Amino acid sequence: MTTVASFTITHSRFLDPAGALTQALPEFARGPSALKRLYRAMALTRVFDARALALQRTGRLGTYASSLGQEAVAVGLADAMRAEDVLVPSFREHGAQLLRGVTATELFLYWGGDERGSNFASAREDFPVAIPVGSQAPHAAGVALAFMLRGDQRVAVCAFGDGATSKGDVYEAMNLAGVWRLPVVFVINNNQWSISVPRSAQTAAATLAQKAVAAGFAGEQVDGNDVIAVRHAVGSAIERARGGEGPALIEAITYRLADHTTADDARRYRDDAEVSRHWKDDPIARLRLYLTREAGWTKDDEEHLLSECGQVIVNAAETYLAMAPQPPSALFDHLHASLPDALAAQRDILLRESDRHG
Amino acid sequence: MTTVASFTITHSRFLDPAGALTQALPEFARGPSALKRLYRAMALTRVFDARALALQRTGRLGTYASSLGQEAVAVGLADAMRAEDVLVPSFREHGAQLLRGVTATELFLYWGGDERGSNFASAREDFPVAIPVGSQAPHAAGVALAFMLRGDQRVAVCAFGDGATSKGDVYEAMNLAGVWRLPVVFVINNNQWSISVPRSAQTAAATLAQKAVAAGFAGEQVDGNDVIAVRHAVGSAIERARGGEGPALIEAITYRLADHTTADDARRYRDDAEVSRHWKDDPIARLRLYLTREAGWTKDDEEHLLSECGQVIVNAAETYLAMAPQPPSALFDHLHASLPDALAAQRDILLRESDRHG
Amino acid sequence: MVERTLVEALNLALVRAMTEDERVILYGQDVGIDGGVFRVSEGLLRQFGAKRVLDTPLSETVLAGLAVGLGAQGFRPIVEIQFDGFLYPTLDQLINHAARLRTRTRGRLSCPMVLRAPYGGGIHAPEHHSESNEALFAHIPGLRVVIPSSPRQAYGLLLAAIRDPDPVVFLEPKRLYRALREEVADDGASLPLDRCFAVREGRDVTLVAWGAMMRETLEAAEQLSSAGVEAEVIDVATLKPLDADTILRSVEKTGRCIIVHEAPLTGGFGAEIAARLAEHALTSLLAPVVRVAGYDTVMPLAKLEHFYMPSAARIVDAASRVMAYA
Amino acid sequence: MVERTLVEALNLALVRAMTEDERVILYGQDVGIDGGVFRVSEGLLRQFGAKRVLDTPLSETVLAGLAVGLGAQGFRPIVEIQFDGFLYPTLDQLINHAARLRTRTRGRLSCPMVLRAPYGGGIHAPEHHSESNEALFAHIPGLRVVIPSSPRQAYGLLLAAIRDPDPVVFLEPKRLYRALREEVADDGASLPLDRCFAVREGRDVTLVAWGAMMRETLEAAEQLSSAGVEAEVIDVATLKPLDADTILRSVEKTGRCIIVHEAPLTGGFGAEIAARLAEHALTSLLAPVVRVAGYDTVMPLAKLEHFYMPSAARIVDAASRVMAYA
Ligand SMILES: Cc1ncc(C[n+]2csc(CCOP(=O)(O)OP(=O)(O)O)c2C)c(N)n1
Ligand SMILES: Cc1ncc(C[n+]2csc(CCOP(=O)(O)OP(=O)(O)O)c2C)c(N)n1
Ligand SMILES: [Mg+2]
Ligand SMILES: [Mg+2]
Repeated sequence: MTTVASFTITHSRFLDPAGALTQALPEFARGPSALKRLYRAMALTRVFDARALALQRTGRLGTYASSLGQEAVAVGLADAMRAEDVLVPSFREHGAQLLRGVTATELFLYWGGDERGSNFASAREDFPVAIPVGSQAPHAAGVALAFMLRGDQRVAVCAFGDGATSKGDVYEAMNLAGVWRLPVVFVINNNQWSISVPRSAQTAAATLAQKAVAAGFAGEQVDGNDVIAVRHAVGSAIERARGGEGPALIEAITYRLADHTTADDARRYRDDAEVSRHWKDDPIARLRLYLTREAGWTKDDEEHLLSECGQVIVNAAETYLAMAPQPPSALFDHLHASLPDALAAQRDILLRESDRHG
Repeated sequence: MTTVASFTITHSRFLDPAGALTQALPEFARGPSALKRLYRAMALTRVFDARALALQRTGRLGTYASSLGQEAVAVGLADAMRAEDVLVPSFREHGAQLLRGVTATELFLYWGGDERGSNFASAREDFPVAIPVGSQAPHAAGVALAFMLRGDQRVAVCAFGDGATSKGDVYEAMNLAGVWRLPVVFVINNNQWSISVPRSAQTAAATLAQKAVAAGFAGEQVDGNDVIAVRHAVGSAIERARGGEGPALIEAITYRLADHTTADDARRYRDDAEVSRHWKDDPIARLRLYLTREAGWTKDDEEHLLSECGQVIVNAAETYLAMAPQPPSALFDHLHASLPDALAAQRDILLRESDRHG
Repeated sequence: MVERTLVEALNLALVRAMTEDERVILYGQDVGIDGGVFRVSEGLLRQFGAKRVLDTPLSETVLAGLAVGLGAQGFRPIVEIQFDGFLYPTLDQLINHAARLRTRTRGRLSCPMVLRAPYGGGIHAPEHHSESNEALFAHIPGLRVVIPSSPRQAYGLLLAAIRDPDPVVFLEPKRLYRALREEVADDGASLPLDRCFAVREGRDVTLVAWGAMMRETLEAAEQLSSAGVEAEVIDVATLKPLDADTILRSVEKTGRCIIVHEAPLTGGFGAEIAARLAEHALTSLLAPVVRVAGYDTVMPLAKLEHFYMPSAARIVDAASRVMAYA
Repeated sequence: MVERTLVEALNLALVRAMTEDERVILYGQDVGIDGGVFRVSEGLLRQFGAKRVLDTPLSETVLAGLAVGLGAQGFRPIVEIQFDGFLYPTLDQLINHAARLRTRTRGRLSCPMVLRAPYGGGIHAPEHHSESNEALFAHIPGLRVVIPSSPRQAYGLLLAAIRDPDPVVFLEPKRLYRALREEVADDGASLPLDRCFAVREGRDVTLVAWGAMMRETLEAAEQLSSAGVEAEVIDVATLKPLDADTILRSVEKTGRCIIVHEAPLTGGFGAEIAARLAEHALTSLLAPVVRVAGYDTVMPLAKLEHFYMPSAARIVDAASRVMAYA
């Protein structure tokens, strides 16, 4: 019996839950500006989340998936990207989308049930939210293949949850990315729950990072509540991919502090005590502790930031709420590049009906 | 950075291509009777293959997938099973099916385009051939789940090719089997080609055995041209599974000496020289060398065996060729347990048409 | 008798089926402790234990394929797919295996599975949660397709689907899950799987629908009645195999037919019904058949959803046109 | 001009499209050095290189999903799925993504893919290699469905499909791959994607078909002609969006219509055509519409295949019945 292959999975973090450094900061994080940028992005995300929940509760938004407690994953991965890279998100990376330039108004539109929310004014090549779990992984491989074929020095970054790792789509996409050495970085937002199904019931794999072993490339774990660790690991993977070294998988371990969505009641299946325990891992508090101690972050700074973020989001919500809905013809407007003759009659019926009964 | 998980993949063999032992024989293989049984089963498979090709060439069989050179995988895995275990094969495990009690006549029927070939008189719970690559892996998980739920001490054994390891179905089935610790053993018949796509273009994974790492259970490689190694590894995995230790994945490395099927011309995409090189790994020659040297296997024994196998297969072919086709009503006979009223009219049309024009 | 919602009726049928037949098991995402995202399987895990009610990983393909193995082994698996828009990964296993296992083994193995999923629009759900895809399933030989429209039907048809020895796709109109209550006797009586339900008698026009569209259809029938037009209403419910006779008999009487469905028009199951009329009711038809259906568009997100959904008004209009036809 | 088979015509169109537009790439299993199992892509790897012609792993789901990413990036991917029976794993990506990417992003991103596959029965192929599943695709909003029936059509329609800015499912009747030759000019001219082809004029009865069934249909028309019945024959070819007008105009003239397809009857695309007749041609119809189609059974293996396939004789019978109708 001879050993023909061996693999190890590592875990890394820079900031512990008390906001103390566990190792020297990576290059990008030296000096306060990057960390303050990351902190602001996380804070903005949390404010956005809170507003979205409020809108939902008052009937002005549809079912909404909060990212409470997971801000470091979304923000860290997006901050590691260049503008010309392409984000292929799941439905819980609001923080990444905001950082990429998708506006809060657009996000509200989408979650409010309006297609215009996916017609981003910036980040025009980024993918919209993917609801069918894991179905976006093949798209990321396709985007990365486009980059490779054109010789672009660009990278696709694909995010999905722990549950998504059980989907064949994700596996097939990773396997293809591996064998073609595509410039794509897969990031698992492991919030330890897939609605009511815990991570332990999703797979027997000791880590989710090791899913990459099956696809023939490197996988690693990071503390997903440490935005520095996420930013660093994803950033390094992106630059390796950009340099032609192929794909990577990063498992960011975090926790879903909120219900799965506003349609869910997590108390049916998990203890409040578990949730409370995880509050101490809050990625925002952690970075604030560090900034307070090491970068002179004050209460004033905090208040100022929160009120600035609040204003951005309030304005966005107002813009959202003030927008007239699309006309009924919107059903046909973008079905094909130009409407086939055969559908004109149906469109006429719609317009007539909506005039009469709408 | 801490290491949180590590994995190794091993490769094992007992008989080298020259028929020399590389390590002590495992328990089951001590004494000549088991090895002669395996030898016979491989020889029978090869005779079956040759006859099938001959029938195909003369228009009496449909497209056929030869297992030439891969007999050790099919025979080794089937020999490791108990009668009450269930085989869930791909389309290239003729040797396994024969050993399980499926008759050569049934196999000819199936490959001749007659559904009755999948209505095995023995091995009644074994699955028929699966043509959609990898689609049988979920079935094996289902069979194993049935065993587990009932508390049966039985195991499902699922075989598929190197190409199949790229399918999401296979991954999903393995992942599920892992997390539920199902009594199922997956065997990869790695013949190094998937029609014209070589193993190296299928995945960047260094071994196919490591696909199991993603599913959280053990994977190992064996020399798939060494029937003893296959029998031993699969047998051990089956007994572990039977004992409640969950699934396993065995990658058996062999080579497709024939065209992909009778519809294929492998010279379009691979060198004859490559094929010739692999003839020296022939699993049958290898065991014959060993038996000749260590168990007094003689030319007479060989001739006797071949003529006996020839007779079995010739008889089977004759039975096959003599069988009257199914009546046209067979289209409806097993669509549902009993034909819904709504389909009676269609059946009548069929019978009328076949009377008139058939 | 207790009045129950459709969700409660389904739950009742599941309890009944699992009690009477040990081979029945239920699995899917969140069907266990969470009781399913719509609570159809509420309490089942507690009552039947983790060997009969199984929460699964997020893998629709293997969920469908698992049932083929379980079915071959004599189990009667009920598979819950969480929403209509996530049914597509099951199609390969349904078409290539579940629906033909009996055929391809000449009866040696079979797959008595029930694949359940909440289905259809109208509840302002997120993207991919409001799809009406019954026509895809109804084209698959060897598969039954059932869509109940009331608590009583849901109870009787689900029991029948579970007891049927072959695969059944059972689509649950989620808009009706809690929209109405009716008395449901837990008597274990199943309903036939190949008979349409004539739910209202009338002489003037036949309205054919199924699932949640029964509401708009019955509402339209009421409105028509006020206007002196008596509509006969047929609830197809068991789409495949199709009981065309019941529909044909009605149209022979009324001479007019409106078919209503939420799915896109082209290639929807309404086409099959209209085709049967064109084939077998030509001489009875006093007016063109009309389909009131969804448009051939992507299901819009919540804000425009109501423009997509066929309304009672559209049905009434169609019926009025058909009545005015000469 | 050179006479070419359908396979050669497809190859010609691929070469033309890849020459004229750098964004066009082709990928699938064995499309490279092997030239595709039917040799449709013979020589393309040599001519265009490994960046334009890509052999893929055995993963149909990701093949479909890849095209969504490529399409969003401005490529025009042509995806070959090796056989009809292996198309099902692409449905999720087709329905949930490819066909709605433009809609869901309000035109920001789109997916100009062509998904090609050999399709249909009649060549004694192995199990799962003889499926007629066009109806599944034709029900998907946002998707075009094209099925050529001759080398010239194959050339012009494939070019059109590749140039179309939205997703097209292009099913190739494998029974016709080498069954006939005709002159095909390599002039780069595409054919319209939303017009039926009237391939034979006649006053008595309209025969509607597509794909390989055009052979039996034209043969039936010949036989009918000998018996004095002049059939008009329409090749639908571009099933979705459906050019119903051409069919309706013909039936207005003939008053009779037979629809022929290989797919199972129930929920087949013939239902849609019959439905259009029931809706829009009632006054023209002199006889019931008849569908001559496959049975609602699993496609049998080779030995019984001929019992399943609709024959010219069945079409002639149907036409004779329809002509005799009074
Ligand atoms: C293919 C598919 N199946 C089921 C669902 C319903 N669903 C929505 S989110 C979810 C859980 C996803 O878990 P995970 O991937 O861990 O992401 P998270 O929600 O935790 O961010 C499920 C089952 C879906 N959207 N898509
Ligand atoms: C899902 C699916 N895709 C494509 C095919 C066509 N096909 C038949 S065999 C084969 C190659 C299979 O390779 P592998 O799994 O290595 O098995 P082998 O043929 O080498 O035994 C392909 C592509 C198929 N049968 N099923
Ligand atoms: Mg999760
Ligand atoms: Mg192989």
